Amino acid sequence: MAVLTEEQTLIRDQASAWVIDKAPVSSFRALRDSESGQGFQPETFQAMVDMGWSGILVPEQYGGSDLGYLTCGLILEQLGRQLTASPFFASSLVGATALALAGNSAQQEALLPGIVDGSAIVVLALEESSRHQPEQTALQADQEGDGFALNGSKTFVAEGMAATHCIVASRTSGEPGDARGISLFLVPSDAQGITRTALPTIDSRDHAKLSFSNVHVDNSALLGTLDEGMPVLEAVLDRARIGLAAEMLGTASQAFDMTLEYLKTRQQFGKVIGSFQALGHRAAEMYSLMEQSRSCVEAALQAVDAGADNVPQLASLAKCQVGKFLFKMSNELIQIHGGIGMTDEFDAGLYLKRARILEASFGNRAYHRDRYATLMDF
Amino acid sequence: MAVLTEEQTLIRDQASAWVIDKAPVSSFRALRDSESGQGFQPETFQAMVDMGWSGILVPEQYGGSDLGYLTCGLILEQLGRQLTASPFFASSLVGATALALAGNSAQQEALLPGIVDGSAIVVLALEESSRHQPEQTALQADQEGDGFALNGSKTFVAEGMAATHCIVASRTSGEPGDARGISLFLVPSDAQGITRTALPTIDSRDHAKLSFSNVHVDNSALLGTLDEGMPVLEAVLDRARIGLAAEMLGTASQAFDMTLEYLKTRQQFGKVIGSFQALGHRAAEMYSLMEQSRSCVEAALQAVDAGADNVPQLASLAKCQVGKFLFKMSNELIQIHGGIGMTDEFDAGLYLKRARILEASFGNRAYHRDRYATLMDF
Amino acid sequence: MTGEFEISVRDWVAANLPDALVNVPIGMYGVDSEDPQVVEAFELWRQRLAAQGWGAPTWPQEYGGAGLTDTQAKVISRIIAEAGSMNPIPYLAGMGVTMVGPTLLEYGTPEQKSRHLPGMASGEVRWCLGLSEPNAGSDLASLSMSAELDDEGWVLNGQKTWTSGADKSQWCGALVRTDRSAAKRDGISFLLLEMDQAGIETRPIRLIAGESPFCETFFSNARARKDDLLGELNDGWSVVKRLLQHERQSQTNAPATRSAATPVQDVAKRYLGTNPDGTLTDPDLRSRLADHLMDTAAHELTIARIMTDARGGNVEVSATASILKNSATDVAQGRSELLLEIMGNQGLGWEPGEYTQEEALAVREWLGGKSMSIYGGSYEVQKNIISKNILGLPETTQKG
Amino acid sequence: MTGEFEISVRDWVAANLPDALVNVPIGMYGVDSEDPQVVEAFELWRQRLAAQGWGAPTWPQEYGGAGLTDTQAKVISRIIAEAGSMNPIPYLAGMGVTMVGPTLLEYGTPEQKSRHLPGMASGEVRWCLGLSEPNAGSDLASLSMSAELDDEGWVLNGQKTWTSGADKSQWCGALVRTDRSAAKRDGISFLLLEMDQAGIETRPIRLIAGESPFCETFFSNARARKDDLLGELNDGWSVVKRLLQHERQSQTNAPATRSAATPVQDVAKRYLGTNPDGTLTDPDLRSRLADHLMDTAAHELTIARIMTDARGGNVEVSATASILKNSATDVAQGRSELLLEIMGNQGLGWEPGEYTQEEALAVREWLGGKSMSIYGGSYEVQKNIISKNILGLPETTQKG
Repeated sequence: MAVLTEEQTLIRDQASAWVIDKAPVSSFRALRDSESGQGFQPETFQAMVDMGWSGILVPEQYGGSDLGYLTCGLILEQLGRQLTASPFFASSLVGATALALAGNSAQQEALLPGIVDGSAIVVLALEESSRHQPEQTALQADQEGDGFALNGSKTFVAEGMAATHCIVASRTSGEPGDARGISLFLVPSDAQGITRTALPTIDSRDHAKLSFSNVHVDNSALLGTLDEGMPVLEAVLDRARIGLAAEMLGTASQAFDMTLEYLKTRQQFGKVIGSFQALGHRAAEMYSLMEQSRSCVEAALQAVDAGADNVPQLASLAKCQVGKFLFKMSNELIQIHGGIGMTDEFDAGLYLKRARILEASFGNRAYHRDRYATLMDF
Repeated sequence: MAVLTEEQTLIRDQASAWVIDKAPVSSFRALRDSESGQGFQPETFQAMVDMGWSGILVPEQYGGSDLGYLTCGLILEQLGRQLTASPFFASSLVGATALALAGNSAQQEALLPGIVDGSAIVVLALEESSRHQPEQTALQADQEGDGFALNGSKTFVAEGMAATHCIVASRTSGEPGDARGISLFLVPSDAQGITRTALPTIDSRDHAKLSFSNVHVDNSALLGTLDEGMPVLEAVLDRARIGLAAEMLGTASQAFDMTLEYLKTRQQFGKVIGSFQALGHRAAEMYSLMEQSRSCVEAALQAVDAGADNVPQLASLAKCQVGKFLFKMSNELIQIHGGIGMTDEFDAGLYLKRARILEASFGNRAYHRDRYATLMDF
Repeated sequence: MTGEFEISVRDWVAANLPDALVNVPIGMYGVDSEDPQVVEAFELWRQRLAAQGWGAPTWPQEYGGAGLTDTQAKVISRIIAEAGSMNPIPYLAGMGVTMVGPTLLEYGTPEQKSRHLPGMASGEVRWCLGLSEPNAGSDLASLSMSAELDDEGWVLNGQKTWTSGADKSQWCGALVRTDRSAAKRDGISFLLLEMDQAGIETRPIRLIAGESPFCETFFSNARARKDDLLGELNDGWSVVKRLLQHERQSQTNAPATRSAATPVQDVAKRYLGTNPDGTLTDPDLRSRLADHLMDTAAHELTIARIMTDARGGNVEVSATASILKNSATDVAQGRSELLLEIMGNQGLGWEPGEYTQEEALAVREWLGGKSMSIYGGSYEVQKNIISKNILGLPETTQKG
Repeated sequence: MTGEFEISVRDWVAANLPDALVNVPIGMYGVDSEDPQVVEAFELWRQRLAAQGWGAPTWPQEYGGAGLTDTQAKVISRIIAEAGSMNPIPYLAGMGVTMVGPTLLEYGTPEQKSRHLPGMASGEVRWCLGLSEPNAGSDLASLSMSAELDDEGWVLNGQKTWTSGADKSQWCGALVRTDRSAAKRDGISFLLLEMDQAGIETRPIRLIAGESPFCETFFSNARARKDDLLGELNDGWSVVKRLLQHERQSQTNAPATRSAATPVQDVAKRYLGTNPDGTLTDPDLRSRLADHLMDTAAHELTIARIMTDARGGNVEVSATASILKNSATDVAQGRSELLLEIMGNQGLGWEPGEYTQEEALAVREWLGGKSMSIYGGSYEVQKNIISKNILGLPETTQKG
């Protein structure tokens, strides 16, 4: 654990206690089994709002506490541990970050207080294909009268069904593949011409497909500069990736703890299975990966807070290294638990399924390996 | 082991007994320590010639036995086990294959009997840079009078110092990188204008750098068709790669046997170290790799003998899979032997050093992974 | 050369296999169709096979079989397959024809055989097996479910798990503890009992990949007849060892059920696209895919080599079974993980609809395939076997 | 704030460090130069340091030290380094200043201290250590070299191995068995003895990477003075435990000796070349290189985090030492293998000449680096430690 301020320590401990007490994995399981169609329990998110978490990245003038990304990451890690479902990541981090980095004061004024009090859920609508490739953005935004007409579709939009507003990456010039020519628009989810469809993903969370058919937005909906959306989008994405890495660290660490506990208690042939050297060595490898993952995540969170210029490298590093840990750990979780790990009644499957969703979000390991190499100039 | 004919079984058993008795690793060590500058002991190769091995790939009309590649591979595997140094691979396999596939009857008549009786050592001079990339051949052969003038250099030529003749891949048209425009020339090693320099490689075998300065050859030195050398060169290389894979299988299998023996006899804290489960599991992994490597090597050797059309795929497969086994096994050999494995007195280092030479010869794993993907059309 | 037997089988099948059943998939619980005509044809086919003794063709005729040899039984299977169908009775009988029946033939009394075998051979009585318990999985001998004898027979109490088909079976073969004072393996007996009684409750086990045939089964003063003890009292360990040999045998004989899958590189090209030179757009994935395909080829060539060698009498096939089990797992699980990566966010759907059938299937296979390294001797157990039995490394005081 | 002490050190160094020695590399056996002027300057520098007591600055003045604190000693090292040189005496004394000396200070008699310490502190007497034996490496307590007392002193027989610098040392600290009837650790004593005597033969050990400082050392009726027993008779195990603590301490304090290496990606670009978009021509290698660099970054960030946390009092640094030892090994060995692959057939040369200095060095480092996972607690031992001491998994009956 990084050296934390007193306030950060307090928030982390509070978050840890709260998720275990109020939003444990059993509560996520209940939500899933209820087949309510909801991606999270509104009262769970409301409690988070009440604790002030939704405002952690929002400037004080808009009602937030502006505590920064390390604090935000401490909470995400705890949420990841219990698979706590909420729009905290999608809106309180990604939405708030996009508005903070790209929004003008009118836009911030209009939406940041809502993000803080939970009345606005602002999410990013980016992906259009099965892979993460921002520069391939094709959803067309054509100038029309005093605004733009949006046509195209988005998929894999986290909290897309619950969202009140979407930040839509759109093409205003150039061709898919060009970095230039991408613009961001802030669109109410209930705008005419938007059709939302829930995606039944394996993690039973809220993911949506959105189709845009002549969706009209005013010029005032433009977030940032016309055609120059890519740099700020990348900055938003890097913060999102780092936040995801923090959540993934929590998910994988919990899987590690569950496995370690099982190794210490499960008996076979009259012995605790953790006394089998081959399993002990695998646990040691996972532990090392966990420690190294934590180092990457914390360095990345701190770099964002410090305004360091290596945030992109650290974002890819964190996503990739924690991704490696989570991939291996989620498989070990099942393997070491054996038959019980295969049952739906036990939680291992929930962690495994969530793990692959997190891996695919905002660039998988191959994506970030490539990006890291490019950033390191080779 | 593949189902062998009686003759093949006989030759394999003879080879196995002979290398252990007459050409064991201790004999290679003695050669190395003698610092004679020789890459092999002439009497060792002469014994192989006397057993008829040098003619295994040579048609009977030229004094060979034409027993085929599987038989040749059985011998190479045994040579690999004891790191037996000789031009068997470079000349009896590669040289003979090139002459058989590309030579006209005059060329075959002139050199194949010599390959069989050991008086001719015919090797391939291919590489020009630090990497295996045949189509990058740049050594220039310009038409001049009734022949060609060769200018350029070759490196990492196996048995290059001992060779009586070299098959020189040369560029007769096009640019480095073009598959077309490569021609093969048969050149006596003592031709005027050739300078040979021994390379002090880590495996203490014969590798040479050759430089060509206005080396004149007659038209009759052209092996195969002008400018169209690449297809036949690839065919020769595939047979060479498969032969190398057989040798590598032997080297890695011997490393496995040495390690297994050590696991069964070395005691620590009053126990045989092979009883430590983590080491037992690693031995099991190595054994599985060994079995799978053997399958690939044998399938590839048999495919050559059968004239199958998937020889290129199987060549890359065998080189790559055995390469993986040899890489891991040579490192495990050192690691499991601990301190003793680090000493020059013990043989582990000889196997490790030879392993990396074999890996780099005729395309490393990355090369063949790429090639396999290309051959599989993706 | 086609023998007389083969010709007679072919004639019989031609005459008796209903047309409505040709090329209709048949599953564990019967024909996969709601069409009354097909359902009727299926029942007719079952009756005809049973009457012929071909539900369990190698069993004696007096117990519902046909007294044929293994080779003849294989001819029947092959010819029915060529005609576009299969013998559904081993499926319908659950663990009856494949496992309980053969064991009964060896250990049963004449009375037990007459009473139980015909129902299996006709496919009318489905059997399950109660072996594993929550705390006795790999280590079966530590089971604790009890059976005690009273005036009316056996009284059973305890819990079984991973009981495949327990909720759909009429009978069960159960391993129970009948002497708590004896050493672990010495106080165990094997009982046969009816499932349809008040003292038994079954609860299907849902797996991470969704529904499964497995159940948890609870016994609360459940009953078995006194004479339904199979084998000697407290000698159930011998019975179950033999039974498990029949299980391995039936696994070896089982036809491969998964249809030849689409080459993963074709899926990759479809999802990712290719560069002008034909290579995949993602070079990182391309390398790993090549690696995977080479591992797959090495695995398949090893199977081929072992089969060739076995015919040549060179090796004992069983010595390599552990290697192949693990490499089969590596290949299958590796393929699934690659498929998911290739499909990206489309490879994360729980149901078709917004996802294609291919995508949803890839996800289910990925999840289901995690069991390959767990069931039938875990990945770790196979490595122990290689290390001890094949390599001859000394037994440790540890197992795992 | 620069203290008075620091100023005085700076003045002394400015006045006493010979110009001819500035920025000249100094190795284990002295200055790496044949230039008589440099050699003379080196000897002068040694004498001046010794006279000042700075060869072993924390030792008492009466034994050749300067009676300074650890902090002051570090100031001296730093200032000499800033001036472009170093204190060569700990190198010249072999295991004297770093290991034997500190142990002598604790366990030695006043007579032993007076006799042995000044020679170490002046760098005039080189010491080696005879600990490991061919059958007592990781398991040191099973050593068998014997020492028996006769009228003239100790008579030593047996063999030591991995004795670093034995062939160049004047004195040796040796662990010997003095009571065969006692339990393993209880019959061991620690003796000091002269190396230049008839009964001792040293044979340098050649390693796979070439020459090494290690020797095999044979003792055949070798002798030690009766009063050169360090510590109590048969209590050598306590002495050596303390000695090994000093070893770990000195390893922690040792300055990093390897100069900052060329980034491996720069080497790759040089050897392989790049595409027009700046990416390496070999995409397969590029992916693995990125992986390696990320593992390296994760390792380095972990060191940084642990140091920060240690300052904040959050963790015990020692708990993470095993993790870092193994990840350091992974990073270094991984880098070496990549370098070899990058250099291709140029990365396989034993000597410069036809190969560049850089290439030959890469090969030697690759070979030498294999020891990282063997010495100082093998890779496997570190995993055992993590599993037992950090994760609290139960001790097994096995060690490895």
